[in-house]
Amino acid sequence: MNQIIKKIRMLEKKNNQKDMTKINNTKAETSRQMVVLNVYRANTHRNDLPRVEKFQIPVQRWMTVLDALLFAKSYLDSSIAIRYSCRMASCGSCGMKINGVPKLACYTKISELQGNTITCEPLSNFPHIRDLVTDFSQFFEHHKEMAPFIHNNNADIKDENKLSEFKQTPQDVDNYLQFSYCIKCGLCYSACPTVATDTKFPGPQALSQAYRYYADTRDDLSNRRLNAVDGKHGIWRCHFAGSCSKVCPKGVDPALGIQLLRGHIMGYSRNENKIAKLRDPT
Amino acid sequence: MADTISHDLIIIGSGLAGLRAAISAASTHDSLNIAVVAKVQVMRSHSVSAEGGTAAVIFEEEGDNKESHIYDTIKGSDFLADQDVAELLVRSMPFEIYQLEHWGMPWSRRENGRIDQRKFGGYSFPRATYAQDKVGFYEMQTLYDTCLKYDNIHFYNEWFCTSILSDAKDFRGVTAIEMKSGDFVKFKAPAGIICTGGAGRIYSFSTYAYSSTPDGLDMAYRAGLALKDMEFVQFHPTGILPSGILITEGARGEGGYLINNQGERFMKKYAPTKLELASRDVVSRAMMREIQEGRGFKHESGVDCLKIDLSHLGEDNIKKRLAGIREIGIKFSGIDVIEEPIEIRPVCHYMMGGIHTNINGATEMTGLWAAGEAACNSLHGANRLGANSTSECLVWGRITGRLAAEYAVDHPSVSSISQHQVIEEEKRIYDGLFRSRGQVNPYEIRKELTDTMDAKAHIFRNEKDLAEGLKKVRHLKQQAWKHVDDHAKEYNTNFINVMEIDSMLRTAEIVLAGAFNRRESRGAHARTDYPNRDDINFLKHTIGYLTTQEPKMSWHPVTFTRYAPMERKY
Amino acid sequence: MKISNEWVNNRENREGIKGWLNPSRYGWERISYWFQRLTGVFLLVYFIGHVYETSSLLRGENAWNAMLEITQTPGGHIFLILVIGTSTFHSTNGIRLIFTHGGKGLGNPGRPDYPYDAISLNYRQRSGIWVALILAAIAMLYGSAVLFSGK
Amino acid sequence: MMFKESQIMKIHYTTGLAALFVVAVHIIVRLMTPSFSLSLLYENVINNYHNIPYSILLESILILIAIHGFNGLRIILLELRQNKPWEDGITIFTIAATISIIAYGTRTILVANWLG
Ligand SMILES: Cc1cc2nc3c(=O)[nH]c(=O)nc-3n(C[C@H](O)[C@H](O)[C@H](O)COP(=O)(O)OP(=O)(O)OC[C@H]3O[C@@H](n4cnc5c(N)ncnc54)[C@H](O)[C@@H]3O)c2cc1C
Ligand code: HEM
Ligand code: SF4
Ligand code: F3S
Ligand code: FES
Repeated sequence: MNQIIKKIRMLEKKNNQKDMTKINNTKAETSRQMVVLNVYRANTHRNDLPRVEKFQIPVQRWMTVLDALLFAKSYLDSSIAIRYSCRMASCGSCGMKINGVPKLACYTKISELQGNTITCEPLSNFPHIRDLVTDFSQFFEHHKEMAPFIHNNNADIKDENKLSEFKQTPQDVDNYLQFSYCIKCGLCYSACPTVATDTKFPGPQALSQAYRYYADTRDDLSNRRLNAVDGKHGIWRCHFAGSCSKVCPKGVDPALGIQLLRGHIMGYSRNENKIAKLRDPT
Repeated sequence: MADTISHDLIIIGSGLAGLRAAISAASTHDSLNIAVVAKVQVMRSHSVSAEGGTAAVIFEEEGDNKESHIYDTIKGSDFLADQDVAELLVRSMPFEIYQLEHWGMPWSRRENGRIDQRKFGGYSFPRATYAQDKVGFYEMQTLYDTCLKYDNIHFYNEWFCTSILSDAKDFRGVTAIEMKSGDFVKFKAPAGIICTGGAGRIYSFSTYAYSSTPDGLDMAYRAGLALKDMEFVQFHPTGILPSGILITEGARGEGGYLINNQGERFMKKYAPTKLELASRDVVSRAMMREIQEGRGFKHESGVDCLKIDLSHLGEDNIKKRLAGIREIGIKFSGIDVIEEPIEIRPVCHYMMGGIHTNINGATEMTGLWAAGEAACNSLHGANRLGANSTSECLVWGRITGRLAAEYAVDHPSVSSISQHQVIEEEKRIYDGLFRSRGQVNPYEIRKELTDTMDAKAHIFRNEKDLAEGLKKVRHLKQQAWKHVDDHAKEYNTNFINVMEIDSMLRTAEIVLAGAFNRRESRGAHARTDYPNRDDINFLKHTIGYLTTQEPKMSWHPVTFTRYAPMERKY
Repeated sequence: MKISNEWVNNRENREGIKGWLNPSRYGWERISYWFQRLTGVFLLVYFIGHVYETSSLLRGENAWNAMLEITQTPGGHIFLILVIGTSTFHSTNGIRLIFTHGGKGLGNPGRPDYPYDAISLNYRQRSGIWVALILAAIAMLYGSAVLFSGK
Repeated sequence: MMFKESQIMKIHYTTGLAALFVVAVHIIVRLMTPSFSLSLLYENVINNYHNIPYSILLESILILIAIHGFNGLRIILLELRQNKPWEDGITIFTIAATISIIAYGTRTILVANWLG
C-alpha cells in the first residue's frame, strides 16, 4: 500500500507544479474569469432576420461551451433554442459552428478556445430551424440510402436452440470498427466542400457508413454496395478535401473510409471472398 | 383542433428498449404500421451513454451457468426481485447477444473469433458482454441501423409526448408536440409501449443525459397507472467531478482500484472477497463512509471525493479496452488514467423503480406495455447489477414488441378518442404552463429540486431528511414558477423544459414518499435510522398512485420461486 | 407524417460557393483541394486559349506573329510562368490524388487513440502537397529564367 | 446510362497521366531546339508540323487534355446545381465542347501539315 501512497504524493506534487494551462496535454488551455458568448439567433419559420446576441458568462476551468450555453439559457435568456442531450460527446446532438468551425459544444472546453469571445452559430449545410438548431432529415435520409445494416440471409436467427456467432477475429473487427464510432453528429457534413453545393451528394458520414458495412465480414452485399454509390452524385464527388476527418470528434476518419471504398470500386484493392462463417453451435 | 396521426402501434421512447421493441413488432407482422416517437432524434437517446457491458450467460462450456446468473441477480436485488422475472431475463439473454451479433454489433472478440466477456460487479462469473467501453452506443447503433431495414417503422424525431389517451382502462393513443413546428397533435393507436427510460435528472449529480427526465413515468402516473419501487435509486460508485460523467464499472472489472486519501484499497474492509466488484450499493455505501470519516480527497470544485486508480493496468490494456474512459478522463477531468488516478464520487445512475408491470411488461392499462428503465417489472428489486439493464431493455423490448404487435393485429381500428381528454390536456399544458404567469425562474426551481434530492434522498437516508425533503418539494410545487418566457411555437425548448420540471416535481415526491414509508435498509435504500433489512414487514414492493392530494401508497407482493431470502455478503 | 416539412426546406442553409472559396479553416488537404480545382480550371482556360492561339498559324505568318506579340510582353511572360507553375502543381498533386483516391498511402483503419488525429491526413499527404508546391515554385523559377533571359 | 461514374473517373485519371507524359515529351522536344524564341519562329513551327510523329504527339495531347479538362469542368458544374435540365445540359455541353475543341485543333494540325 505504501507504494500507492508514495505514488499519489508524487503525483500531487507534480500536479501542483504543473502550470494550470498545461493540464490538458493535447491543447494549451487558457484560463479566464468571464467570456462573452455570441449566439446566433433567428427563427427561420418566422423569417426573422438573423442577429447575434451577446451574453456574459462566468467560467470555471472545466466548463464546456455547452455548459456556457445552458447557463445562458437558464439564467439570462431562456428562449435560446439548442439541441443537446448526453453532455459527454456520445449522442451527437450538440454540433454547431464554434468560432466558425463545426464542433460539438459539449466537447469543446472554453479553456481550449483562444480569445475572450466565443461565437456559436448553427451548422451550415443543414436547413436552419431556429437559433442553433438545424434540420437533420436529409442527413439521416442519406444515411438510410446506404442500406446501413448487415445484409445476410442468416442475419435473423431462425433456430433459437442453435445459437452461435459469426466468427470474427479482433483483426476482422478492426477493419470496420473505426467507422462505426460515428455518432451522426453531422460535423463532417457541415465541413465538406462538396456538400456545400451538391444537394444529392450523400456526404462523408453516409459514405463512410457504406464502407463500414462493406468491410464487415458478416455482410454479403459486397458488389451491390459498390454499385450503389457509383453514380453521378455518388462517391466520386469526394475530392479528398479531408475536412470531414479534420472535424470529426470521434476519430471516424470518414475520408479514409471513402478512399478505401473507392479503392475497391477501382479495383486497386481486391475484394476477396470475405464472408464470415457461423461457428458450429456446440 | 389537433391533427390526428394513426398507427397500429406507437412506441414512446427510442432507447434500447424502444428500438428493440420496434424491430420485434415489425418482424412479427410486416403489415403493422409502427411509430417510434421520441423527444430526441431517435438515435440520440440516453442509452448511447451506456458503457460497460450487457450480461448474459454464453460460456456454459467454460463453467458459467444460467442458475448462477439468476441467483446473482436476485441476491443483487436484496431479494426484492420477482424471481420468475429474473429467470426469464437470464433464459432470454443469450439469444439477444447472438441476435445483436448477427445484426452487426461489433462485440469485442477473443483471438479465436468468439465473443468476449468481462468481469462486472456482483457476478460470480465474468459475463458482461462488451464492445470496448461503448456498449450502449454500439447497441443503439446496431438497433437503429437494423430498424432502417423495415419500411413499416416510422420515426418521429423530436416529438415530445405529453399524455396518454385512454378509454376507461383501454389505451387509445397519446398527445404530443412536434418540436420543430410546435404543433400539438394526437397519435391514435390500439397498442402502445412506453420506453421512456430513467429519471435520473431529478438529482443534481447524475450520470444521466439531460434528456433523462421523468416525463414518461409522469405520463403514466397521470393516466392513473401505478409507479412501483421508486425509492430505489442506484448510486454508481464512480462518476467524475464535477460533471457526473460515468467511469464504467468495467474499469473496476478490468482491475481498477478504489483508493482513499491514505492510499488504501478500502473496499477490503467492506467486501473482503469481492473488493471493488461487490454490488454497486455496497461499494457506494462504503465510499460514502470513507468520505464521512474524513478519508476522502477534496476536488477543486470543493466536493469530497475518492479516486480510482487504473494506472497499473498498463497503457496497452487501457487503450484497447477502456479507450472511452481515457478520453473522458482527459477531456472532462484533465487526467490521463494511464498515468494517474482520477477523482470520482458516487453518483445517481439508475432508477430501479418505474411503471408497474407484470412479467410480460403489461401495465394495468389494456393495450399498453412498458419496457426498459421506465418499466418496473421487478427484475432489479432493490438494487440492479451492472450490465443487467441493457439486458433488460433488450429482453423486454422484444417481448413487449411482440405482444403489442399481436394485440394490435387483433384490435385493428380504434374507436374515436375522447375529445374531452385532448382538450383537458391542452388546457393543462397551454393554459397551465405555457400561458401561466409565474414569477420564479423555473430553472431555479429545477436547481433547488435536484439539490434537495441530492441532500435529502442520497445514499444514506433518514426520517428527518426525507420529511424535510418532502416538505421542500411540496413547497416548490406550490411556488409561482409556472411560466414560459419563450413565446415562439417552433423548437421551444423552454416550454419543453418547463413540462419536464413539472413532471420532475411529481416524481421526486413519490421517490421521497416511498423512501419515507420504507422503514428498513434494503439494497440501494439505506436508512441510517433503520439500518437492517426487515423481511417481515417490508419484503414487498412499494406502489404509488396519483391523487389530487398526496400520492396514495400501498404494497405489492414479491414473487418467489426457489430462492429464500438470506443475508447478503460479498 | 406530412405536418410541417415544406417550410424548413425553403432554407437549405448550404454554404455554397463560399465553402469552396474559403479553404483556410480546415488544414492543408482542404487547401490542396481548392488549389487543384483552381489550377485545373485555369489550365483549361489556358488550353482553350492555346488551341485558339496556334490556329492563327493557318492565317499566315502575320497573324501568328501578332499572336506572339501578346505573349512576348512582361504580362504575357508572367501568364506563361503561371501556367508552368499551375500545371506542375496540378500534375504532381494530381498523381498524389490518383493514389489516395484509391485508398493507397493512407494507412489502415484501426483503433485511433484519443486525441483522434485522422490517419488519412498523415504526414505523407502533407509532404505530397508540399512537394507539389515546391516543384511548382522551382518550375516557375526555371521558367522565368528561360523567358526573361531568352530575349 | 452509358458510363458508370467510376469508368468516367478512370478515364479522367488515365487521360491526366497520359497527358502529363505526352506534354513532357512535347516540352523535351521543344527544349532540344536551340533557343526558346527561335523555336517560335513561324517557319520552325510549320516545319514541326511536317514531322508526322510530332503531329501525332500534338494530336494526342489535344485529345487527352480536352477529355480530361472538360470532364474536370463537368465535375465542377455537376456539383454546382442539381436538377435534370442542368445535368443533361452539362453532359451535352461537355461532349460538344470536347468534340469541338478537338475538331478545331485537329484542323490546325492537318492544315499546317498541308501548308507549305
Ligand atoms: C452513463 C450510463 C452508463 C450505463 N452503463 C450501463 C452498462 O454498462 N450496462 C447496462 O446494462 N446498463 C447501463 N446503464 C443503464 C442503461 O443504459 C439504461 O438503463 C438504459 O439504456 C435505458 O434504456 P431505455 O431504452 O429504457 O431508455 P433511454 O435510452 O433512456 O431512452 C428514453 C427514450 O425516451 C424518450 N422520451 C422520454 N420522454 C419522452 C417524452 N415525453 N416524449 C417522447 N419521448 C420521450 C427519450 O427521447 C428517449 O428516446 C448505464 C446508464 C448510464 C446513465
Ligand atoms: C494540363 C492540362 C490539364 C488540365 C486543363 C486539367 C484540368 C483539370 C480540371 C478542370 C479539373 C477539375 C478540378 C476538380 O475536379 O476539382 C482537373 C482535375 C484533376 N486533374 Fe487535371 N488537368 C490537366 C492536367 C492534369 C494532369 C497532367 C494530371 C495528372 C497527372 C491531372 C490530374 C487531375 C486529377 C487527379 C484531378 C482531380 C479530380 C478530382 O478531384 O476528382 N490533370 N483537371
Ligand atoms: S463521421 Fe464523425 S463528424 Fe461525421 S457524423 Fe460521424 S462522428 Fe460526426
Ligand atoms: S470533406 Fe468532403 S470532399 Fe471528401 S474527404 Fe471529406 S468527403
Ligand atoms: S450533448 Fe451529446 S454529443 Fe454533445
